[in-house]
Amino acid sequence: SPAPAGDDPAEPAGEEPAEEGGEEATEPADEDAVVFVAQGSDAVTLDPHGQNDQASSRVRVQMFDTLLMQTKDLEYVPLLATEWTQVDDLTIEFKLREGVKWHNGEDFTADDVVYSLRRAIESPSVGQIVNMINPDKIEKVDDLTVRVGTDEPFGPLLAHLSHPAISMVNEKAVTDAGDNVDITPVGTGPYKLKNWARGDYVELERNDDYWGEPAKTKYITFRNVSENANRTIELETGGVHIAYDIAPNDVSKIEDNADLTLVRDANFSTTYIGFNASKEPFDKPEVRQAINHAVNMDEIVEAVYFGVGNKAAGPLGSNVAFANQDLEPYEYNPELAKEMLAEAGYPDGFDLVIWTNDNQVRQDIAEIVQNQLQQIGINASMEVLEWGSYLANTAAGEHDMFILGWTTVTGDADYGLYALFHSSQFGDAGNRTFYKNDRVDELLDIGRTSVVEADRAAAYQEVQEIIREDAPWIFTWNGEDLVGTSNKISGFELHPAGHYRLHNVVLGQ
Amino acid sequence: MAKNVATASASAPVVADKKRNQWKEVWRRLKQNKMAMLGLGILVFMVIIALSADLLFPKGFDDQMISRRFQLPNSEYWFGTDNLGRGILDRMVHGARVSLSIGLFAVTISIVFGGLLGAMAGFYGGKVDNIIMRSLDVLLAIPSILLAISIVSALGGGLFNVMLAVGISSIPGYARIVRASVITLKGQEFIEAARAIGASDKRIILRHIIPNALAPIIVQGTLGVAGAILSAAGLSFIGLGLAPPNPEWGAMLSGGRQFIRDHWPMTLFPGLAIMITIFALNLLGDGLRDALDPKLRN
Amino acid sequence: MLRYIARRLLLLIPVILGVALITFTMLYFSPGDPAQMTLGEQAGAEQLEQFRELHGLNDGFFVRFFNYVKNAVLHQDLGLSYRNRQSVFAEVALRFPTTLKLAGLGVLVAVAMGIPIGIISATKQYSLFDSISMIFALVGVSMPNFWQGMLMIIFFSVYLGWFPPSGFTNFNQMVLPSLTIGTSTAAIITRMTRSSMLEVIRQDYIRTARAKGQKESKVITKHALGNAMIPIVTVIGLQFGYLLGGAVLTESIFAIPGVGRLMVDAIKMKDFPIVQGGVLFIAVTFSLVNLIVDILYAFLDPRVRSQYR
Amino acid sequence: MSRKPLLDIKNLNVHYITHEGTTKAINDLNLALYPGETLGLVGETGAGKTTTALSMMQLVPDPPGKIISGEILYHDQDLTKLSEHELRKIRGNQISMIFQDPMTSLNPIMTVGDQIREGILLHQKVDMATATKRASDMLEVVGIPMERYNEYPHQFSGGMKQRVVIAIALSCNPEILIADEPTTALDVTIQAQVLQLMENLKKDFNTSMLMITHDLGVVANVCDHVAIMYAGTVIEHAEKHMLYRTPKHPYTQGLFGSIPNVEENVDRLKPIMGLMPDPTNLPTGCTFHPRCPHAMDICQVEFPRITRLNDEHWVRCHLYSADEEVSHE
Amino acid sequence: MSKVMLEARGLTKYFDVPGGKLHAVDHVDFVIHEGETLGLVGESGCGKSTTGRLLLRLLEPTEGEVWFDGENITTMPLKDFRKYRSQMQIVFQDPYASLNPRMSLSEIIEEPLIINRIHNNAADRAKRVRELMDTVGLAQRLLNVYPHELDGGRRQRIGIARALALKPRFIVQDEPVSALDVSIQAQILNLMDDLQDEFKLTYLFISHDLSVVKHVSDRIVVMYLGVIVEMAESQDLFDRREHPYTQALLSALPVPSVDIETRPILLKGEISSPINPPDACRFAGRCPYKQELCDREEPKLREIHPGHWVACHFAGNLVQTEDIIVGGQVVAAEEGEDIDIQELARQEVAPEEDILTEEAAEVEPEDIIEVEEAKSEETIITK
Ligand SMILES: Nc1ncnc2c1ncn2[C@@H]1O[C@H](COP(=O)(O)OP(=O)(O)OP(=O)(O)O)[C@@H](O)[C@H]1O
Ligand SMILES: Nc1ncnc2c1ncn2[C@@H]1O[C@H](COP(=O)(O)OP(=O)(O)OP(=O)(O)O)[C@@H](O)[C@H]1O
Ligand SMILES: [Mg+2]
Ligand SMILES: [Mg+2]
Repeated sequence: SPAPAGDDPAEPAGEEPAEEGGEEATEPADEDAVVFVAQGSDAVTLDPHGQNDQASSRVRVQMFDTLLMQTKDLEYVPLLATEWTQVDDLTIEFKLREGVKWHNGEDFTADDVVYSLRRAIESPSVGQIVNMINPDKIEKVDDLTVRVGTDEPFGPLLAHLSHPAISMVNEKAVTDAGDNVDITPVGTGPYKLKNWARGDYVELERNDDYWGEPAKTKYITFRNVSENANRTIELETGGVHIAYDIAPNDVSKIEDNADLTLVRDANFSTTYIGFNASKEPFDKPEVRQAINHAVNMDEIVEAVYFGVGNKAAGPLGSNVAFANQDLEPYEYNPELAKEMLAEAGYPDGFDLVIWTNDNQVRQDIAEIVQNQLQQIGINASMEVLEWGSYLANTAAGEHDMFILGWTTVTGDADYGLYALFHSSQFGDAGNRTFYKNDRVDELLDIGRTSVVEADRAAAYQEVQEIIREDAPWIFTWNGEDLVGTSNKISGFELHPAGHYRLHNVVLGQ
Repeated sequence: MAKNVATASASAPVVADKKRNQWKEVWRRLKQNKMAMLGLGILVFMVIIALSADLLFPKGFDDQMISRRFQLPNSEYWFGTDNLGRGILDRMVHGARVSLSIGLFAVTISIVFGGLLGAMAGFYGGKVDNIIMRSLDVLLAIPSILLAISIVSALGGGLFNVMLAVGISSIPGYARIVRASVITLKGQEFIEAARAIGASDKRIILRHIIPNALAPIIVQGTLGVAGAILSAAGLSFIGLGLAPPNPEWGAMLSGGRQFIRDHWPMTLFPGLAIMITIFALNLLGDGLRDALDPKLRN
Repeated sequence: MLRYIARRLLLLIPVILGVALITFTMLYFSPGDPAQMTLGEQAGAEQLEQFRELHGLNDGFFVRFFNYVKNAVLHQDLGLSYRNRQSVFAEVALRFPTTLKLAGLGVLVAVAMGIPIGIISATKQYSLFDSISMIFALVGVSMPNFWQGMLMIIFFSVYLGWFPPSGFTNFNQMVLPSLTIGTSTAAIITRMTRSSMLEVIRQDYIRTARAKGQKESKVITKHALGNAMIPIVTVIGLQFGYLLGGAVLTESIFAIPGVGRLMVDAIKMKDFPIVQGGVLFIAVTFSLVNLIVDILYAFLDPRVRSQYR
Repeated sequence: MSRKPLLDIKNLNVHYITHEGTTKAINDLNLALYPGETLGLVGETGAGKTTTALSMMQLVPDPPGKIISGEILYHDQDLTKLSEHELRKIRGNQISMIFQDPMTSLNPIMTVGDQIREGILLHQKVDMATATKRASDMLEVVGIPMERYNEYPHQFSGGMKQRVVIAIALSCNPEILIADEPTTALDVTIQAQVLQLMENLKKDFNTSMLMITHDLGVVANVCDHVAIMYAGTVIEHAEKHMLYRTPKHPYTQGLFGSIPNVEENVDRLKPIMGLMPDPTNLPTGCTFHPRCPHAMDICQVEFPRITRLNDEHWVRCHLYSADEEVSHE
Repeated sequence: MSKVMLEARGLTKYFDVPGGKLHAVDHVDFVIHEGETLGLVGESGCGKSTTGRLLLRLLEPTEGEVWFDGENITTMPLKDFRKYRSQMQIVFQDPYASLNPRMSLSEIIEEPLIINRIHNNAADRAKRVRELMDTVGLAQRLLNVYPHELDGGRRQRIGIARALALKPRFIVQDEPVSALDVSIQAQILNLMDDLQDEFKLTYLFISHDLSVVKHVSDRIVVMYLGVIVEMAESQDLFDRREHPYTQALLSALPVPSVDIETRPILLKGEISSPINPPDACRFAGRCPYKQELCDREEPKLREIHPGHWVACHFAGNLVQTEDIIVGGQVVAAEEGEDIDIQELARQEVAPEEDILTEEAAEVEPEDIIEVEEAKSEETIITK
C-alpha cells in the first residue's frame, strides 16, 4: 500500500524552533510521539463481538473496520466494502476491498465477512444488532463478493452494518486466540494493539500495512481516568492530550484555557424520564402530559447540564435520520399542569416515586423534577437503585417513573424508536414504559420493514408526533459530546455515535 | 472484739456519705480532661442543632431555586448555596440528623451483635468460641468496605440498609474486643466469688461481666460512630450511599465533588463537618478511655 | 516453626471455604440479573437466556456453589469473567501487584511518619510536640480519605503541578496516592506507637536499663522500641491487610487499576465471578499477611518464638 | 560517729505531683550507709522505700516525681546536683540496683548475657569479646552455666532470673548495691537460695548493701543495721540486734507484734490499729500519732526530731525526746 | 477428735494445656474436722487454690470426690448442690480482684442474700447487711462506697462479710492475707480467729507463708506439685519434719528474731514441670536424699506417727533438720562455718527444659495475639 503523498512522517519535524511549533500545530512532534487519550473507563473487551460498551468501542474502532461506515452527517462511506447494491427487498450485495491485510498478515476475503457476520449474530452481546439477518442467507459469491439476506425487508440494514460492533474479524485469528479472543484483537484497522494493561491503559501502535491512508500518529494510548474532574485536570496539566466526556461544569475551564480546545457537537443520545404507562395514574395520557408541562426543562438543562446539549422536543435528537424537526417541546406551565391534573381526576395530586440509578446527573435531574412536581401538588419522592436492580425492576414494571438514556448508535430512527416504543418490546427488550399504541406499532413496523426511503420518512414523522402527544416520557435532553483537546492536537473529529476515529490526529509541538 | 479492731481508723480514705455512682466518678475524671470536654461539647452542640433543625432552619433541606445557585457564603446563606440553590448550612443541619443517626445506629447494630457473639464466645469458650470466632475471622478477611458495598448492593441503598451494612461490617471488631474482655473478666476472682455464692450464669453475665466489659465497648463505640460516619461517606462516594435529596454529609461531600474546583463551599463545609464530628468523637473516645481505665483509678 | 506455618496454612482452608460461601450466598441473593447487566439494556430475551445457560445461572444455589468449589479445587479455576470471559484468576492476578504496591507504599509512608512521631511524642508526653502530633494524628483519622485525595490533587497537581493526578505506573504518579493512604494510616500507627511506647517505658526493665547507666536515647531505641513493636506490627499488618481491598476510594480518585476498584466495578456490573475471585484473593492475602505478622512476632519476641514449635 | 558513711542522705524530701494531688512520698528522711555493711530498710506498702532507692539512683520518674530538698552525699558529692552525664557514670558502675520483681526487671527480648554485657560495655573500657567473657563469668558467679548466655529471660525460672538481675547489678563491681525487695516474688526455698547467694557475693565483692524489704525475718537474716520507715521517713535506725531486742518506736514495736512467729505460739497477734495514712494528706505532727498507743498532745503538732539513743540507734519519737540530753553526753 | 465435716477422696484435677495434661491436683486425700482450721501450704503453683476450688465445686474434678456432711457433693445434681453452696464459702487472696469494681459495698454484701433468697424484703436485707458490716468491722458510713475507694484491709473485710452472709459452716481462705501489709494482716487474722470462735466455723486456710499457717492452723497439709507430701498436727509438723521438702521449707523460713540462728537447707535444681509428670517422686529432682527408687516409684502417703502422714519412701530414716544438706550428703554446719556458696550455687543449677515448657504453657500464642489485636483495634478507625 503506497504511502500517501504530502507530509512524509520520516521527515524530522521536531527540529522546528519551539515558538513556531506553537503556531504550526499540525506539524508532527516526532516520529514516536504518543497521543494520550483519557476516557472514563477502560475497555472491557477488544473483541468487537464481545461487549457493546462505549469505552470498548472507542478503542476498537481504531483497530477494526466495518464493511461501511456513516459519516457524522449520516452518509455511508465505504470501508472494507467498496460498493453495495440492493439486490432485492431482502438482499444486499457487497463488493469487498482488494489487497486488505489483517494485522496477522492474512488476506481479507469474503470468508472473513461471512464468518464475522455469523459470529456477530450468534453473539449474545451484539447479536440483536444484526439478528434480522438470516445467517443462512449470508453467501460468499466470490472471494471479494458477499450477499447478505434478511427474512423480511429491513430498512435500516446498512445503518446496522455500520455499527462498530459489526466489525470484521479474522476467523483464523479468533480460532487461534481461543479463550484469549478478548485480549488479542486482530483487525484490519489503522492501529493494532501494542499492550493492554487492563484496568489502566491500552496502547495502540500504527498499522503500517493499513489499506488506506496510514494513521498520522504512531502511538495512541487510552488511559482510564474515571473521575470527571481528573480527566480535566490531566488535560490541563498535560498528562493527556485528549480527554473524552468532559463534565459540563468543566466546560468553562477548558474554554478559558488558552492551551486547550473544547470540541463539542450534538450526539445521538437522549435522556428521558419514563412513566409506567401500565400503571395508574400514568396510564392516562393527560396525566403524563400534565407532568410534562410541570417540569421546567430549561432549568434542568441549565442546572444539571450547564447549558450543554438541548432540551428534547420528542423521542429523537434532531441529528438522527428521520427526526421530526417540527416538534415543539412541551411548554413549562405549572398552572396548566394543575388544571390538566384536575381534569384527569387528580385535583389533589398523588404520590409517586422517581427511580434513578446511582448516576449523579440522573440523580440531580430527579431531585429537581421531584421538587418541581411537588409544586403542582404531586407528592414526588425519589429512590436510587443500584444499576442491576434498577434494570431488573424497571423491566419488571415495578416503577412509577424512572430516568434512563438511549443512544441511537446507528443514527437511524428505527434504532431510536422501535425498541423503546413498540409494544412487542416490553420490559427487558427496551420498552420499559410499557407504552402501547397500535398505530405506533404499525408505523414502527412500516419504518422498519420498508426499504423505500420516503415511506419510512412518512411513517417516522407521524409516529414521532403521536409519541410526543401521548408522552410516555418526559422528553428531557438531547446530548452533546464534549471532548477537550490540547492545542497541540489537530485532526480530531467527533462522531455523534460517540466513537471517534483518531487516525487523523497529529500531535504537534 | 472484732469491732474494736477495725473501726480505729483516723485518716480514712475518700469516703462519701450519700449513694455514689461510679459513673459520676467517670464523669468527674472526664471533666478534668479538657480535650475530651471539647469533644463532648462539640457533639452536644451538633446533637442539639440536629434535633432543633426544623425550628432553626425552617427552609428545610430541599428548598431549590436554580437562580440562586452557587452563592458564596453571605448573610442569608452562611455557608453559601449548592448547585440547586439550596442553602448548604440548611442542608447540613438537617443532614446532621441523618449522619449522626447512621453513626449511632450502625454502631448499635455492631455492638449488639458483636457484643452478643463476643460475650458468648468468651464466656462459654471451647467449641462455641471456636465456631463463633472462626466465622468472624471469615468475615474479617473480607475488607469491611467491600462487605458494606456488597451488602448495600444486595439490599439496595436507603438509610436502614446503609446503617445495616456499615454495622454488619464492623461486627467482628466488637466481637473480638468483647470476647477479650470477657475472657479476662471470666478469670477474675470476683466472678468466681459470684459463683461461690450461687449466682447463675445469667446473673453473672448481666450483673458482673457486662457492666465491667462496658468500658472498652463504650470507648470503641465512640470511635466506631466516627468510623461508621466515614464508611457511610465512602459508600456515598461509590454511589451506594443514601438517596438524594437526603442531605447526609457524606452524600453532600461526594455529590459536591464535581464542583470542588468551581464552588468550594459545597465540599468544604460538609467535609469539615464530618471531620470535626469525627475529631470530637475521637477526643471523647480517648478521654473516655482514660476516664474508664481502672489502672488510672485511685 | 515450619510445623506452625504448615498448621496455619491448613487453617486457611476453612477460612477460604467460609469466605467463598459468604460471598457466594450474598451474591446469589443480590437482586439484578447478571445477564442483563452484562449484555446491556438492549439485549434481547434470547440472548439473555443464552448467556444464563452458558454461565450456568439457571442452576440452583447448591449446584452452583458445588460446581464453583469443584472447579476451584480440581482445576484451580475460579471461573470466567462474565464481561470479557477472561480467567478470573488472571484478571485478579493482573491487578494484584498494583494493589500490593499501593498498600505497601501507603504503609511505608505511614510507618516512616508514624513510628518516629509516635516515639517522640511518647517520650515527650504532654509536651507541645506531643499535642501537635496527636492533633495531626486525629486530623489524619478524621478526614474522609477521598476528600483528602481530591484536595491533594487540587493542591499538588493543579496549583503546584508537582505530581500527576492519576495513574500508578511511574514514581511521580505514586506520590499522591501513597501520601493519601499514608497519612491516614500514619495517624493510626502514630497513636498505636505512642500508647505502646508509653506502656513499655513504664516497665521495670526500662528502669533496669537506666539503672545500668545507659543513655536515654539508647534506652528508648534498644530496650523500649523492640518491646513496643508487637502491637505496632499488629496494626501495620492489619492496616496492610485492610488496604488490600479497602483502598477502593483512593484507587478511584487516582484512577489506580487495583483490585478494590476492579471489584467495586464488578459488584456494580454483577460480574460475580470477579467479585468472588477478588474476595478470595484478598481473604487469602489477608490471612497470609496475618501469618507473616505472627511470624514477625517470633522475630521480635523470643517468648513467642519458643511457642511456635 | 567513728566511721564516715559511704552514702549519707540528709533531710530528703520527695514529692509526686499529679493532677489528683501531691503525694509526699519522702519527708525529711535521714539515712546513712556505711562501707561494707548491709542496711535493711523496712516499711509497709507506700512507706516510700522504693522512692528512697530511686532517689539514690537519681531515677525518680520526673514527672511526676520531684526531689524537693535534701542532700544525698556520696564521696563528697551531692548526687542531687550532678548532671545526667555524671550520674550515668555512677549508675550501674558505683551504685547498682536490683528491682523488686525479677519477672519484669529483665528485657524480655534481649538475651540474658547481652543484658549483663551491656553494663560492662558502658562502664569498662573493654572490647566486645572481653565484655562477653566477663558477662559469661558473671553468669557463672551467680550460678548459671555460661552455656545459657544466649537464652532469653522467659526460659529462666524466677530464681534464675533474679540471679541474672543480681549479676547485672554486680557486673561492674559496685560500691553500693541497692536491693529493692529482691525476694518478695520468690518462693521461700528459692528465696533462701537467692539471699544466701547475695550474702556471699556481697562479701566477695566487698559491697555495701541497702536491702529493702517488709519482711523482718529477712532482715534478721542478712542485715547489719536496720532502718524502719513510716510514711516517708525513717522513724528508727539501729544496729540489728539492738533493734530486735529493744525496739523503741511504737510503730516498730507494733510491727513485731503483728507478725506471727513460728518459734513461739501466741493466741492472738497484737496488731497496730488503723491504717497507713493517706500520703496526699498526711497527719500533722508525728505522722504515726493517729495509730500510736502512746500518743501525747505534742505528737499531734510537732514532727519529732531525731533522738540519738546511742551511737548505733536513733529514733524519731517524742517519747524519747527527753532522753536526748543523755545520749548526747 | 470432733467429727469429720469434709473429706477429699482421690481428688484430682488435670488441666488441658498445649504441652499435655497439667496435673494441678493429683489424687489428694484428706479430711477436715468440724471446727478445725486446716492449713494448706506449698510453693506457688503447687495446686493449693485448685484444691480449694474443687472442694467448693467451683471446678469440676477430673477424678475423685468431695464428701460434705457424709454426702457426696461432687456427683449430685447442681440443683441439689445449691443448698450446700451457702454452707461452704470462700475468701480470696486478692482483695482487689475479688470484688466487682462496679458494685458498691452494700450491693456486694447483699448479693448472696438476693441470690439465695434469704430475705424477701429489702429492709430485712439492708438490716442484715449492716449486721454483717458490724461483724467484720466495717463502719456503717462505708455502706455505699465502691471497692476502689477502700484500702486492701477493708476490702478483704468486704470479702469476708460476703462469705459470712450465707452463714456458712465452712470457709476456704485462699491466701486471704498475703496481699496485705503486716499490720493489716494481723488485724484480719485476728478477725478471722474471732469469727471462727463466734460462728463455730471450719477453715481451710491456704497460704504460702508458713508462719501465718502455723499461727492459725490446727493441722497442716504440705503440698508439692499437686500432691500431698506431708500432713500433721501443726506443732507436730514443725517438731518432726519428716519429708525432705518440708524440712527444706521450714528451714528456709526467715524468722524475725536475732536470737534464733536459722540455717536454711538449700535445695538444688528447679521445680519440675507439672505437665505429664513421670511416675516418680515429684520432689526427687531437688531432693538431697534422692535414691534410685525415687525415680521409679511414686511414694504413697502413709501414716508414720499417729496423725502424721508423709509421702516419702525414706521418711523416718532421714537425718533431722537444722543441718545444711548439700548434694545428697549431709554437712553439719556450725555457726560461722564457711561454705563455698558459689560452688553450691553452681550445683543448684540443672538446665531444666521442663520449666520452659511449663511457662510457655501458660499462655497460648493465639491468646497473646488476640489480646494484642483487640488492643490495637480499639484505636483503629476504619475508613
Ligand atoms: N510514679 C508515681 N506517681 C505518683 N505517686 C507515686 C509514684 N510512685 C510512687 N508514688 C507514691 O509514693 C508513695 C511511696 O511509694 P514507694 O513506691 O516509694 O513505696 P514503697 O515503700 O516502695 O511501697 P511498696 O512496698 O508497695 O513497694 C506511695 O504513696 C506511692 O503511691
Ligand atoms: N484454669 C487453668 N487452666 C490451666 N492451668 C491451670 C488453671 N488453673 C490453674 N492451673 C495450673 O494449675 C497449677 C496449680 O494452680 P493453683 O492456682 O492451684 O496453684 P496455687 O498453689 O494456688 O499457686 P499460687 O500460690 O500461685 O496461688 C498451676 O501450675 C497452674 O498454672
Ligand atoms: Mg516498692
Ligand atoms: Mg493460689
